[in-house]
Amino acid sequence: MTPLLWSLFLVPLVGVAVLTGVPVILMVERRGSAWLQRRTGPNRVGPFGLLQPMADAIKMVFKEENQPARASKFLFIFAPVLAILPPIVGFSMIPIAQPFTINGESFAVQIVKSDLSFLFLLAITSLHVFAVLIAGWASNNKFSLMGALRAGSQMISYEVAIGLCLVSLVVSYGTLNLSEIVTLQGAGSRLAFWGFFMQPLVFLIMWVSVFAECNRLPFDLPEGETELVAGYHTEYSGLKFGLFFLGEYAAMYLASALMATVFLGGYNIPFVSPDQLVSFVEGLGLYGDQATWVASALSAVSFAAKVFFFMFVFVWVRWTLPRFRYDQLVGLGWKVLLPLATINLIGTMIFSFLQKGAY
Amino acid sequence: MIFEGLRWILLAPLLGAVLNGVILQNKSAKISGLVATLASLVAFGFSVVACSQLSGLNSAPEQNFLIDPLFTWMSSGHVYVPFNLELTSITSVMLLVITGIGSLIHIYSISYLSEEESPWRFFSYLNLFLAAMLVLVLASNLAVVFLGWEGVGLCSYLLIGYWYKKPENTAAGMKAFITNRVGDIGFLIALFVAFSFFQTGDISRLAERVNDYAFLSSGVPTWAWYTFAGSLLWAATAKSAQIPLYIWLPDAMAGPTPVSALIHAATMVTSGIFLICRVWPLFAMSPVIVDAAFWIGMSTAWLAALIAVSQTDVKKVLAYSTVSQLGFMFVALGAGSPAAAFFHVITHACFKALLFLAAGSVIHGMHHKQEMSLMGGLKDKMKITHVCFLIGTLAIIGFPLTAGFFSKDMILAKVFAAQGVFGYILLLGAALLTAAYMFRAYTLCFWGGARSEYAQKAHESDPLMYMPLVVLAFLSLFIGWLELPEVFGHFTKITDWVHSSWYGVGVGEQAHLSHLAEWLLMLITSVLSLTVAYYSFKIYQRNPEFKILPEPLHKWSTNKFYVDEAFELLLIKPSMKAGRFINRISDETTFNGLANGSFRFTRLSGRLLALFHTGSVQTYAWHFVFWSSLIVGAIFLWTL
Amino acid sequence: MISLPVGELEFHVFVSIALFAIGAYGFLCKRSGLIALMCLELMLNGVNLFLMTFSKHHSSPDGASLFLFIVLVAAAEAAIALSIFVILSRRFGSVVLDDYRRLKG
Amino acid sequence: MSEGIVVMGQVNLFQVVVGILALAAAIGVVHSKSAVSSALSLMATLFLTAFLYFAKGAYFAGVVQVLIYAGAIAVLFVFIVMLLDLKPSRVAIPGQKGVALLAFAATAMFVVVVALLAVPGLFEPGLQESNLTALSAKAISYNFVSTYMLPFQATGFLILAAIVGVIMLAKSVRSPSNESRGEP
Repeated sequence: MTPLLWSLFLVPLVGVAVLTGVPVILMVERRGSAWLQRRTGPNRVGPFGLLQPMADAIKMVFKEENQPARASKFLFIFAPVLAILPPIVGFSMIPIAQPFTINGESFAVQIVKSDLSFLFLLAITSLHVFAVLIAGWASNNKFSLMGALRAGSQMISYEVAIGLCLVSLVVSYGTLNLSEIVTLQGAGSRLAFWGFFMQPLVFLIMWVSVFAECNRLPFDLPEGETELVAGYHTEYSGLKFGLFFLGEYAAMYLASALMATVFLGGYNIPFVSPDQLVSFVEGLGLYGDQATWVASALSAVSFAAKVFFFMFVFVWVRWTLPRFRYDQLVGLGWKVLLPLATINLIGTMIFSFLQKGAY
Repeated sequence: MIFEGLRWILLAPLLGAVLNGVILQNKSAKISGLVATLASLVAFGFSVVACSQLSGLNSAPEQNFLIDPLFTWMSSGHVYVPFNLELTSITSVMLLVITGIGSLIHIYSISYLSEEESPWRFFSYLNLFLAAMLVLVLASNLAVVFLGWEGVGLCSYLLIGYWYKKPENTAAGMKAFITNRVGDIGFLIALFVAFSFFQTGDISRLAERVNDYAFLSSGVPTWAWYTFAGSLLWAATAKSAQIPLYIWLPDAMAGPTPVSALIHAATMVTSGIFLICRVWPLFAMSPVIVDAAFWIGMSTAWLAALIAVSQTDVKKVLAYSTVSQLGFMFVALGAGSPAAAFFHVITHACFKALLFLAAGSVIHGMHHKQEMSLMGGLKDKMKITHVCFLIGTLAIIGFPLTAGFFSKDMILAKVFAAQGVFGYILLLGAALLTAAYMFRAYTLCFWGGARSEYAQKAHESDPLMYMPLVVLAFLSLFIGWLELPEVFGHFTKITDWVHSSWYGVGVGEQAHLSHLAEWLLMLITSVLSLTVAYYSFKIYQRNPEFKILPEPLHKWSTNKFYVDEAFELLLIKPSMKAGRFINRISDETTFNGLANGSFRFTRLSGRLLALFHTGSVQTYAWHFVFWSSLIVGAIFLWTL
Repeated sequence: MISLPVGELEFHVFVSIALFAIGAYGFLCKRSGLIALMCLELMLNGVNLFLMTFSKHHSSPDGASLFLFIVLVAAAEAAIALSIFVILSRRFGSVVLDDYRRLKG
Repeated sequence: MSEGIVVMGQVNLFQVVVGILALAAAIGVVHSKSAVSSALSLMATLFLTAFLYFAKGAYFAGVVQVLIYAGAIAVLFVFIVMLLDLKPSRVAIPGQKGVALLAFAATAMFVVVVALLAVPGLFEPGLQESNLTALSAKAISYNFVSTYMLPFQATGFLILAAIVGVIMLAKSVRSPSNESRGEP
C-alpha cells in the first residue's frame, strides 16, 4: 500500500462520498424547510419519506431533454459538466481525517498534499463562474443571459472578498497548507485554538461571501423566480439540470468543508489532540495500527459533523432571509465586505508583526 | 576663564525687544520705554560686573579674557564656528560705552517719543539694535561678528525708517541698508580668506597667526594678506561712512534724534574701526592698506568738514562732523596707532552723543523744526541744553583738558611721528574747519535774536531729557584723563588695554616724540583752534548768513559737492540702462524665442506626423511590430 | 512517466514561441478588436512560459517574479482595454477595428 | 538559490500532450467563428498552460495562472463578449449524435484532472521541496519582495490606477436614458 495507491483509492472514495452526501442534504433541505415552516415535508416515498431524494434522482434521469433552437450544442452540454467539476476537484485539497498508520507508515487522509492547497482551492472555485456564464449564453434566451451575467459579476466581486480573507488567514496561520492549518488548530499544537476565535471578523466575511459564491438564498438573485424565471438554468431539464443541481450542492459542501477546516479546526475534536485520541482508543482495547484507524475514523466523524452544521445553516438561512436587490447585493460585496476585509488584513499584519515570535 | 554672566548681557536687550515688540505692544511711551530702559540697564549692570571680573583677573596676557561658550553654530571640515561670547580688555571698554550710552539714550527717548502713536515699535528696534551691537562686540568668531554686523545694519534701516509714513524716510532707510550691504561684501570676502587661508575664524587665534612662524613660512600667498586687510577696510569704510560709501549717514538723519545719537554717532559707525583694532596685527601685515586707510581718512575728514560748514540743518551739520571725526580715526589707524583711533572712538562717542541729544532737545523744544535759520537766542530759553551743547562743542574742537583735546592731540602727535609735518598740517586744517562749523552751529542756535515764533515759544525739555545731557557733559569733560600724553606723566590706560587684547602680540608703536615736540604740538593746535572758534563765534552773532567759504566753493558745499548726483549719474543710471538692455537681449529674444520656437516646432511636427495616421489600428500594429523587430534585430547584430 | 527523446528545455521554448507566434498573428490579422485583445493575452502567455522555462533552467526565482509582474500587468491592461471596447462598441455599434477609422488623429 | 544549472531531463509524455493541446486551443482562439468560442478557447489555453507550469514543478506559478488568468482575465473576456452579444458570428451546430461523444469527453477530462492531481510525483510536498526550491512559493515571494521591491510597489500603483480608470470608464457608459429611471 504505497501513498500513490492510497491517493488513487481515495479519489473515487471522496467523489462518491460527496455525491451521496447531496441527496442527504436534499432530504434535510426539504424536511428542514418544512419543519421551519411548521409543515410536514415529503413523507410518502419510503419510510418517513427517506427515499424521496431517490425518487427525484430517477425523475431527473428520465425526464425528456430538450434543446433550445440555435443554441450552440457543445456549449449547452459542456456547461453542466463544468458546473460539477470545480467543487469535486476542490475536495481533493481538504484534509478529511487524522493521518493513520499501516505497519508503521503513516497515511494522510487527503488526496493532494500540496503546500498551496488553500490557494489552489480558491483558484478552482473561481472556475465555477465559467459554468454559469456558458450556461447562460448557450441557452440562447435573454433571461438566462441576464441571469448568467448577474451571477458572474456577483461571484467575481465576492471572490475578491474571499481572496482578502485568505490573505489575512495566511498571515495569522503562516502557511497555505490546509493540513498544517488543521494541525495548528489541534489541541497540542503551537496555536491550539480555533481559527474562529483567532479571526472572528474574517469568519463572518468569509461566511457571507461563501453564501454569495454558491448563489444561495440571500444572494440567489440569478435564479430569482420573480424576475428571471430560473436564471441561467431555465432551458435545462433532466440530467443536465440534475448536474447543475448536483454542482450547486457540491459547491455548498466544498464551501462548508473549507469553513470547517479553516475555522472550526477540521478533523480535530475540541480539546483532544490526535495522540490523546489514539491513546483513548487504545484504552478501549485496540492496539497498534487498528487504534490509529479507529481514531482517524472518529476524527472523520467530527469533521462530518462540522460540515453538516454549516450545511444546515445554509438551509436554515435560505428559508428565513428575503432576497437582496441587485445593487444592494453588489454594493454589500464591494462597499462593505471588501473594506472590512482590508482593515482586518492590516490589523492582522500589525498584530503578527508585534507578535513576531508567536506565529 | 569661564564666566556665565556674559550671556545675560546679550539676553537682556533681546528679551526687552521681544517683550516690547511682540507681547506688550503698549501704546504709552512710558511703559514700553520703561521696559526697554530696564533691559539696557540690566545689560549695563552685567557688563560692569564682567569688566570688574576681567580687571581682577591678572593672569598672563594670553589668559586674561572671559569666555562664555553658548553653542556650536556650525562646523564642517576645518570650518568650526562656535557661538561663544568673549570679553577681552578692548571689548570691555566698548561694552561699557555701548551699554552706558545706550541706557542714557533709552532714558532720553522715553520723553522724546512721548506723543508718538506706536512707541513700542521704536523701543523694540532700539533693544534689538543693542543686542545686535553686543553680539558684534562680544563675539569671538568673525562669522558671529558678521551676524552682529548684519543685525546692526538691519536695525539702523528699521530705525531710520521709523516714521515710515513719509516716503523720503523709507528711501533713506533703504539707502543706508544698501550701502551697508555693499560694504558687507567686503566683510564676506575677508571671512572667506580667513577660513580658507588662515583656517580659523576665531579673532584671538587670527591675531596669533602673525607671530607663529611655522604658519607664516607655510606659504600663505601675500595677496591673501592684502585681500583680507583690503576687504576689511572696504567693510569699515561702508559701516563707518568713509569717502566712497559715506552718503547714507547724512540721509540717516531722517530717523528720530536718539537714533542718530546712539547709532550714527556712538556705536554702529565706530564698529568698523573697532573691528580693525581687534585684528590690527593682521591688518598691519599689509602696509599699503594702512596707507590707503590714512589717505581715505584724511580726504573724508576734509570733504565732510567742507560740507558741514555750509549746512543749515543742525542735524546735517552734526552728521557731517561725525563723518569727518571718523575720518580722523581712520587717519589715526593709517598712522599706525590703533590705540589713538580707539581712544578717539570713545571720546567721540561721548561728546557726539551729547551734541546729538542736545540738538534733539532743541528740536523737541522747537516742535520738530531743524532749520538753524529758524532758531536763535535759545540760550536763555533752554539754559541746561545750552550749557551742555557748549561743553560738547568745546570737547569736539579740542578745548584744553576736555576729552576731545587729549584724543585729537594724540592722533595729531601720532600723525606727526609717522607721516611727518605735511600730514600734521593737513589734519590740523581739518581740525580748524571743525572748530569753525561747530561754533557756527552753536552761535546760530543759541545766540542772536529768536528768528521765528517757534524760537520765541521754545521751552526747556523735561528732566528726563536733560539729565542724560548732564551725565554726558560730565563724561566728555573727564573721560580724556584715561590717556595722558607722555608730558603729563605716564598714565596710558587705553594703549595697555588695546595692546593686551592682541594676546601678547608685540606690535611696536611708532617712534616716540620728545617732550618739547609734544608741548609744541599741543600749544599750536589749541591756540589756532581757539582763535578760529572765537572769530566764528563773533561773526555769526552779528551776521547769521555769513559764508566762510569763497563763493564757488560755498555753492558746491551746500549741494554736498554733488556727490549724490554723481553716484546717480555714474552708478544708478548706467546699471538701470544695462539692466533694461540685458533684459531685452536675454528675455525677449533668447528665452521667449526659445519658448515660442519650441511651441511652433512641436505644432509643425505634430501636423507632419498626423499624415501618417490612417485611423486603422491594424496598420499601427503592423508598424509597431515591424519597426520594433527591426530595432531588436539591429541591436542583436550590433552586439554580435 | 514515459519520456521522449526531445529535451524539456527545447520543447518548452518551442511551445512558448509557437504561442507567441499564434498570438502575434491573431493580433495583427484579426478584424475584431476583442479577438486581438485575446491574442495579446496569448502573446503574454508565451512570454510567461518562456520565462518560467529559463527560471527553472537556471533555478533562480527571478524568472518567476517577472512572471508575476507580467500576470499583474496583463490583468490591469485587460480590464482597461475591455472597458474601452465596451464604450467603443456602444459608440460605434461594433467591435471591428476598421469602424474606428473616424478616430484618426 | 543554487545558481547551478538544473539538468532538465527529457520532456515527459504529459508535458507533450498538454503542450500540444495548449497550442491547439491557441489556434482555436484565432480561427474560431464566434467570439464566444474564441474566448472559451482562450480560457482553455490559459488553463492548459497552467498545467505546463505544474508539470515543470512551478506550482505557485501554476496556481497564480489558474487563479488570475483563467479565473479572472478569461472570465472578463467571456463576460464582455457575452455582454456585447455580437450577433453575426453565432452559428448553431445541429444534430444529436454528439451527446455520447461529449459525455465521454467530459468524464475523460474529469478522470484526467483528478488523476493528475493525485499523482504524488507532482504534489508530494516532501518531494517538492527537494527537487526544485527555486520555484517554490517561498523562494519566489521572498525574491519578489526583496530584489524587486520597487517594481512591486509600482505595479501596486498601476493596478490602483487601472481600477480607478475602469470605474471612470464604466461610469461614463451610463447612457442618459437609464439615468432618468434612477437606476444605479
